[in-house]
Amino acid sequence: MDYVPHTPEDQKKIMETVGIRTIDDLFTDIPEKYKLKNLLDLPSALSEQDVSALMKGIGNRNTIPPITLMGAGAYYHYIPAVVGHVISRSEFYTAYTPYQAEISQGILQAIYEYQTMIAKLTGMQVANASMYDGASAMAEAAVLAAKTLNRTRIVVIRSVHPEYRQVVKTYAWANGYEVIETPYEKSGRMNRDALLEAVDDRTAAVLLQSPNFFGIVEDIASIASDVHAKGALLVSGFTEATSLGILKPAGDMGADFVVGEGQAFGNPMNFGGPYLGIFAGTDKFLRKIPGRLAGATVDREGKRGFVLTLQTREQHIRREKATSNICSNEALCALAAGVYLVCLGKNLKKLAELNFQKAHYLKETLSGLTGWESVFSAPVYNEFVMRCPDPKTVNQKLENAGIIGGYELGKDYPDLKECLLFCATEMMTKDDIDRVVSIIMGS
Amino acid sequence: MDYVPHTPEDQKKIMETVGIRTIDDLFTDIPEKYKLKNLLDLPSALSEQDVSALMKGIGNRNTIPPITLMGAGAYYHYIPAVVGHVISRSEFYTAYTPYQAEISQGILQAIYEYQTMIAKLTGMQVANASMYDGASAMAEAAVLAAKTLNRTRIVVIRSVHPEYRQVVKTYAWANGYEVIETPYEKSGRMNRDALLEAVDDRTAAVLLQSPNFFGIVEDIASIASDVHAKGALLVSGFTEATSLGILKPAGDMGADFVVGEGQAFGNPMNFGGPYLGIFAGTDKFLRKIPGRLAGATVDREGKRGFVLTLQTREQHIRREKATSNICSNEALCALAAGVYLVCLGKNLKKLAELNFQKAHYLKETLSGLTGWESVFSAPVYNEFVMRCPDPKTVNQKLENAGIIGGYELGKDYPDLKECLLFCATEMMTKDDIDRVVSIIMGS
Amino acid sequence: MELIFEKSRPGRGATTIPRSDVPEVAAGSIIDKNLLREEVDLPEVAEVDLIRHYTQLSKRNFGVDVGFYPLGSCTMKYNPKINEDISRLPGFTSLHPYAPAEFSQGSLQLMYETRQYLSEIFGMADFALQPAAGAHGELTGIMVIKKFFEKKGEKRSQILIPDAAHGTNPASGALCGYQVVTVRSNSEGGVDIDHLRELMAEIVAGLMLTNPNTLGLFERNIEQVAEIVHSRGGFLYCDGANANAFMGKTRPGDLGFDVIQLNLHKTFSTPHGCGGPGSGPVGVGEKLVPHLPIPRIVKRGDSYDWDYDCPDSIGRVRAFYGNFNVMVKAYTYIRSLGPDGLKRASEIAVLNANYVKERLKPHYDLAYDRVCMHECVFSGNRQVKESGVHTSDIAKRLLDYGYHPPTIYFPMIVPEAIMIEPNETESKETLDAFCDTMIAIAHEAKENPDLVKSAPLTTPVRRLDDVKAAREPDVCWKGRM
Amino acid sequence: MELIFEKSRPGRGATTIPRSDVPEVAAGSIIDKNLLREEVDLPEVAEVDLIRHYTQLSKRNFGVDVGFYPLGSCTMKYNPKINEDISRLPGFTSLHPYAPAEFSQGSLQLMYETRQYLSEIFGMADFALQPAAGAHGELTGIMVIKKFFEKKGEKRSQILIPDAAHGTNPASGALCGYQVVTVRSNSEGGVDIDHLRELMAEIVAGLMLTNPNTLGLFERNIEQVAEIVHSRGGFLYCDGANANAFMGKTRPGDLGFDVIQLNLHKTFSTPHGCGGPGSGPVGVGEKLVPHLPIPRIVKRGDSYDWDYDCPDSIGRVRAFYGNFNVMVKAYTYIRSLGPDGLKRASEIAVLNANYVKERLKPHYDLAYDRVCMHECVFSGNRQVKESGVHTSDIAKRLLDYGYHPPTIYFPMIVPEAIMIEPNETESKETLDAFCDTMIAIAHEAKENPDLVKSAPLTTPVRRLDDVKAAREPDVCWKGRM
Ligand SMILES: Cc1ncc(COP(=O)(O)O)c(C=O)c1O
Ligand SMILES: Cc1ncc(COP(=O)(O)O)c(C=O)c1O
Repeated sequence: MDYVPHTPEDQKKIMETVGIRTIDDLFTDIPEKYKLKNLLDLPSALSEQDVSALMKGIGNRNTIPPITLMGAGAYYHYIPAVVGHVISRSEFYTAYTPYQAEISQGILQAIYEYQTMIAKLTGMQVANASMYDGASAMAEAAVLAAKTLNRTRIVVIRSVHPEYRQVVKTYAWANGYEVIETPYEKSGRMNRDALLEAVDDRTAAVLLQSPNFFGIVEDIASIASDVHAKGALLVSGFTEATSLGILKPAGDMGADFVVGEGQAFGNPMNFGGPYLGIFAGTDKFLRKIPGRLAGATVDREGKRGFVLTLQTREQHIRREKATSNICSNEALCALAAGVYLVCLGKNLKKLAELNFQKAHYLKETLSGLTGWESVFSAPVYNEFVMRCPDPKTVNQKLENAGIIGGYELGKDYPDLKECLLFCATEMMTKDDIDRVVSIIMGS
Repeated sequence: MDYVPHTPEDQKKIMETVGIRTIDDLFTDIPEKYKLKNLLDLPSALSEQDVSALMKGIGNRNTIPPITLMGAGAYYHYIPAVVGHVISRSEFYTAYTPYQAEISQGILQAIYEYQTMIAKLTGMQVANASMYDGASAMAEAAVLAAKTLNRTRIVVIRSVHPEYRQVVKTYAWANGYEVIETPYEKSGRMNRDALLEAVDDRTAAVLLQSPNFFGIVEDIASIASDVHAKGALLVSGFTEATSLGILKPAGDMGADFVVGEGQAFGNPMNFGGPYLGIFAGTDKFLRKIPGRLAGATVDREGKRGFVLTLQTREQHIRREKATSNICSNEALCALAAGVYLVCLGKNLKKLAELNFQKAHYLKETLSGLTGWESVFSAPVYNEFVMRCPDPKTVNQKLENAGIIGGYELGKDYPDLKECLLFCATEMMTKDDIDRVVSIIMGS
Repeated sequence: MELIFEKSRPGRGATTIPRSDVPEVAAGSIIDKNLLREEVDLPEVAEVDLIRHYTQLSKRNFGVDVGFYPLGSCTMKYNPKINEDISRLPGFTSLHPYAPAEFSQGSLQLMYETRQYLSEIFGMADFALQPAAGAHGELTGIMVIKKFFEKKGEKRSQILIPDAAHGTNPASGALCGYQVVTVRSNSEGGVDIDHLRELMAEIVAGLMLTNPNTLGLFERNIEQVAEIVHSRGGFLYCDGANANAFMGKTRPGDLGFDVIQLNLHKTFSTPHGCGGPGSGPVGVGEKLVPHLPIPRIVKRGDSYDWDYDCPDSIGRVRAFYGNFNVMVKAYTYIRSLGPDGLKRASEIAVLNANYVKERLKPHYDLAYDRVCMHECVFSGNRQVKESGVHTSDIAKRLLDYGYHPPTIYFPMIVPEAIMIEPNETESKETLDAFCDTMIAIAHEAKENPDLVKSAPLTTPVRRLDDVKAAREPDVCWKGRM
Repeated sequence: MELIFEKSRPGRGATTIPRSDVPEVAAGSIIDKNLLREEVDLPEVAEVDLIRHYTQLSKRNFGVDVGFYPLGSCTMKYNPKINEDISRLPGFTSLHPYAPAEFSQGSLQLMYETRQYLSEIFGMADFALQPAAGAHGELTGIMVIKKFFEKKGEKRSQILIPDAAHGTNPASGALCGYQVVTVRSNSEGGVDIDHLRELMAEIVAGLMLTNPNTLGLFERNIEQVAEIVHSRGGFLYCDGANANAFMGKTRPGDLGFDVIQLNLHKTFSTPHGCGGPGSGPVGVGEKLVPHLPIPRIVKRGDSYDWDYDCPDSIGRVRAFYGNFNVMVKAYTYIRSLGPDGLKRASEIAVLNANYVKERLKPHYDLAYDRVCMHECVFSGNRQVKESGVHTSDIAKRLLDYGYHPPTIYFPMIVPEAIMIEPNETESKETLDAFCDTMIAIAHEAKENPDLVKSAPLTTPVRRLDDVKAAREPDVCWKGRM
């Protein structure tokens, strides 16, 4: 099934107007020897019915678990029905970036509202229309800091998501910046002294997450002033967006940028993407912040309307001088996040509390198992680290029951062999937890 | 979760304006002793997340078979993706009957287009906006015939769907009409002589289906003139709407009405409903036909537009003199059918041919099994009747494999004990058929 | 806008049919050629043309999701999205109605429990879910009554219906072979008791009463009415289209109703899909249960099955079991709201109607000045007298302000009727904005009647010519593709 | 239209949170109070308000499903609905990225085969699917080149980019620490070979070439270009945003390109969602494969697994594996069209662009008068000279006729550029109607320039003030709810 509407007559007429006898007359600019003589070696075309059967078959090769104990950067949450209904409006999902504002007021206003809600949640004055994901958002914040301050050093705490640190390193390497990792302390929180020691006058930014990769809530305020004193910027991330429902906004604690993964706001896990990078900053950076910004203005009759604004920041105007190269972002995911936040409203706090409670009940229950112990003493949101006998077997047992177990920290943290990172959201019932326990105990 | 937006303040203000102190001041017309003192005895309210989990659980108590050999009035067809996308447009599915034409041009034009396509497929000049289902459509045609001709007898061939005949009898009984059933002959086709014998000057209508319940294609033309000669009307139904893709329209063979079930046109099986009754007739009955009719007209500026028309036929004007009491119909199902027909276009014929081929291959294969034989000699579309040893066991075996077997004709046709009615559509693959055979042969 | 036929081009298509994996047999080799058709005369368009066509059509349509829809008697409350999603689960959509009971326990449970919930909410002995819409339910309900008398060997030939009744009531009565006799309404919009007493004879099968009636008024003399009908051996039938007025407040069964039909697509918030599918369950009292349509669902232990053995049933009113997928939405709705939610829904529906009534009273003639239930009925008489502006003009003018108009010219006993049903799902701001608009239009009618008469001005088409449509009917396109 | 915040009312809500079935612990009892927030300052609206808000917003938005969208360089072809449905299957949406490989065989197979298909279509050794969009793919591709030289211990500090290139090219080069050097275009819109030869030194990592370029022209001297770049040990990078021009006709890998990034949301018909999600796979030749991002999918027998052991990889450019759900749509698309379908798509995309070019040539200045590929570029110069009507005015005027305008003022080397990409999914009638409209506007510009300058007249808002937006930035609502 190709989607070409032309009938043979249409094609004939068109070719006459164009003045060609064969289609290949249009491809004469291609050096003869590079013209493909044969069809590409691909499976042959399928009817819609056949492709639908094929794809369902592939989808069925995946196992969707009844219970997921895995968080670690992607979170299993209930998505209210309204979210799917809104983003399925084809005026939204079949549109391009809103370059033509007068026929794009829908998405422009929706993004303006999204930016506003993100700013409120993060305690910032500015939020953009989204980045690719949480990790690249953090990396871009680091690069932005280095470029604006003309500094070359990035300090990142090891309790930041391992993949986020990898992305930061890749971006830093490409720009010739140096990345220094500083340790967390026994409690699981950042090691304040080690961190501040690492921050010097070459340091552009300090990167952390709260909750961090271990689910632990950091005391951001405790370092903000010292970091600023060294002239560096504080980039505060988070693992789990719903934590913004109960945690004090990083913006209120001295962060210059708040970056993080917004998937938990109404986007399915999608095997890792598409997600959306949340990027917010203080007023100071309004004209530096990467990515799209929807802004309010008026039309010729003084009526309020919205446009993409401050585009002189961006690559299509600034070209090599732009701080970022981002063009397309994750608009539809941001729309979903916006709808989610409007739907939850003040209930986002209740939802966060529920996540907190489920996780703490799971933590307590697992701590009760012989040989199991909670590794860190610092308070957590909806994830936590457990040391247990033979984590691999634990996960294997759960896997055999069709359940996704915890994240094996050993591969990223040699000091955390025998440790699993667990997550519980509002989707986990008490029965699920009991079931998990009995599976773990069973031989 | 109730869906009431009022805040306590809203409610207070509203009650002030209305001039009441308690809500119950509004219910004083209800005799005191009949006012409910306690809450209704129902399960308590659920959050969206909880109700979603509950309903998924109930849905999972159903078993969706990989293979279905059952037709018998409801058909398993591929539904092109576009159908779901169109009927999910909320401007369509959250609207009421288009009483206000100027803001309902969307559905009115879509229905006008649907009516046109149904008329073309059935060979009629008029089709309505849909009836409840195929069975009630046939019953209403019979009643309409009786009322217009002032006759009291309905003749129906026993090869019409048993449930359709039951509905006809119920409607006839309520109106004091007599229903006479006439036999089919050995070939499975109508017994022409017996039929014509039953038709007398009290006979309002002759009801048949082609394909009939046994999947057999009837020769409608062969009785039309004789039926008309007796002053009766010929109501031609069909079991399987996709058969209209290859069969000669009943309208071209002398039928006065064509009625049938339109589910096969883009509507899922839905455990029996909602479906749509197709109702078409000759010009003569334009002002008698039951149900909604969308018609073309012009607006004040001469621009083409559409309205519900000829409403003087209907209950809300005619009241007890209306030929039918139908008000709401199955508009959204008719919209789906319309989209389906536009999507299939001339390919509807190819699709029908594919159904024909699958069914005939299944028929041949089954005929090859020892002890199995095809019961009727007359040509069929995509359903056919097989006599086999112990049909119940055959179905049980298939059921054990999660497959829905054939329709057990014994319960409706004492003469067809040991007989199963099978159906194959484009959804059945050769592999499915092989699998079915091996299951039947296996012990 | 062009018709899809006008967009058709020979050779285009929006789909391709799979290649056959079985031996090709030509239909002509098996079916007599003269029973086969040449080709199908359907449009040929590409998928993109199809999608743009229907997307454009949808933009010329108004639904509850687009704006306020106070269409009286139709209970156009908001349709929760979760109900849509649930009803689209393959587990509910993809099952064949003749699937063995073992395969359909989920569907059977849902239908069984829906019957139980409805019986509790309306105080009836049992419900049948087969009818596809309200009118279908009426027909079924009257048939049940007819069957009862037939079994008893009683001949009753008449059915009583108030003059305010919806057209489907007399039509349904007539379609059951009953002679329809009209009962007058009294000065306060209720049943004229004396007239009822006079008409209610032994040849009368019963009274079809809408309660609250089509004026949005609760029948104050319901006890007397029931007493009169029952004393002559008749049945009291309730058109339950207005059930949104009293859930959790009172129960028709307790009030003396013997039969009730519901409109799930109204009271239970299943979207109406431009005119359907609906669902019209019928509830009855003990002694009528044996006459309900077949089949019935029975529960044995934890599992459910079909029972076709109901000798006294009226039989069937349609194939299969009813509009199952609509029931899925209604069931989800009932489970979401629970007993307090349903009660609050009715309370606020009534409160909102009285609010609109109070706010508009000074500007339009109120048909009956008393507490109303879920809807209120005005008359456009004043506007007609003052400025020749008719109710239809007011309705069309509302279109320019982005509203779906109320129901108009019904009930027929109110001249120039304007029947407003705001529903419980609408906020105070929405109600206020609508009332302000109605008031503004009342002023426009005075100051600039021609403006109102020329409405709508902003819709894709201007006012359409109904007369031409009926005089020169064009219900099927005659052109060539 | 009101903001959602302006519709908010204290106490309203569109959802309820389930009751907890585990012991209630107050967060405050565990997390220090000063790390907790008071409450969240989010809007409070009912579900119906939410749905109407976004439904109304959607009505003020224009997508491919609404109409013709010839936005140059963006390949806004029709997005088949089956791809949407498939991508929404729970099997694809509901899996955690860290699910064990045993659980994710379907996803892994799909990604593995997508890599294979793309490698075949574009003639590359392998593809990486991690980048989230085209620009992200550019960045990744340049990083891969940088890593190659680093491993070889070569210092190369510059990257060459033609003046016609898209802004993301220089930005991506710069973000990889390269000094961006601009190559001139020649008189026929291709690379100025002499200038390239002059610039292409040993300190140059490579040339980022868009082919067909942003003028819609195929680089005739591609062999020379490749020869020059390669002879100095540089890499030839292909910005594949315009890949819709040559599928099945030629392959970048064969033409000498060492790296290519694709935009699945363009060439492979995944909808662009108002600006994303996209997907920007990167394909490379043999010797660059070791440097692609981690992890890689490996196939062992019939099963798939992750390989994290890639010592020479650049590492990661994002978390997890890329925009998987977008790949699902692209995969479905490739399987639907097959090799002949993809070829026909490119052929007709090119044919349609040349048709529009021929029809508009008499009325607008054609930037380069030669056979174009999938898009054609005009200049509004003539209109500016004749009547002071600018390209932006023409674009806004198109809005009144119901079209999405072409890309304008890009590429920058064409003054007043109008870049039209019709795509293969549009019918002749659609192309003709659009051309007729463009011609009509050309006449309007002559006869009634003020009309064109005052456009749009029919949109929900008139022309918006970009300057004010930038001068007095308001990107977050400051009001109180
Ligand atoms: C009072 C009343 N009764 C019955 C009906 C008929 O219901 P349905 O349209 O579902 O057949 C209606 C519908 O408008 C109604 O308002
Ligand atoms: C030629 C060209 N290259 C690169 C890009 C960037 O692609 P994306 O927006 O997916 O990052 C674009 C997008 O417009 C483009 O047109």
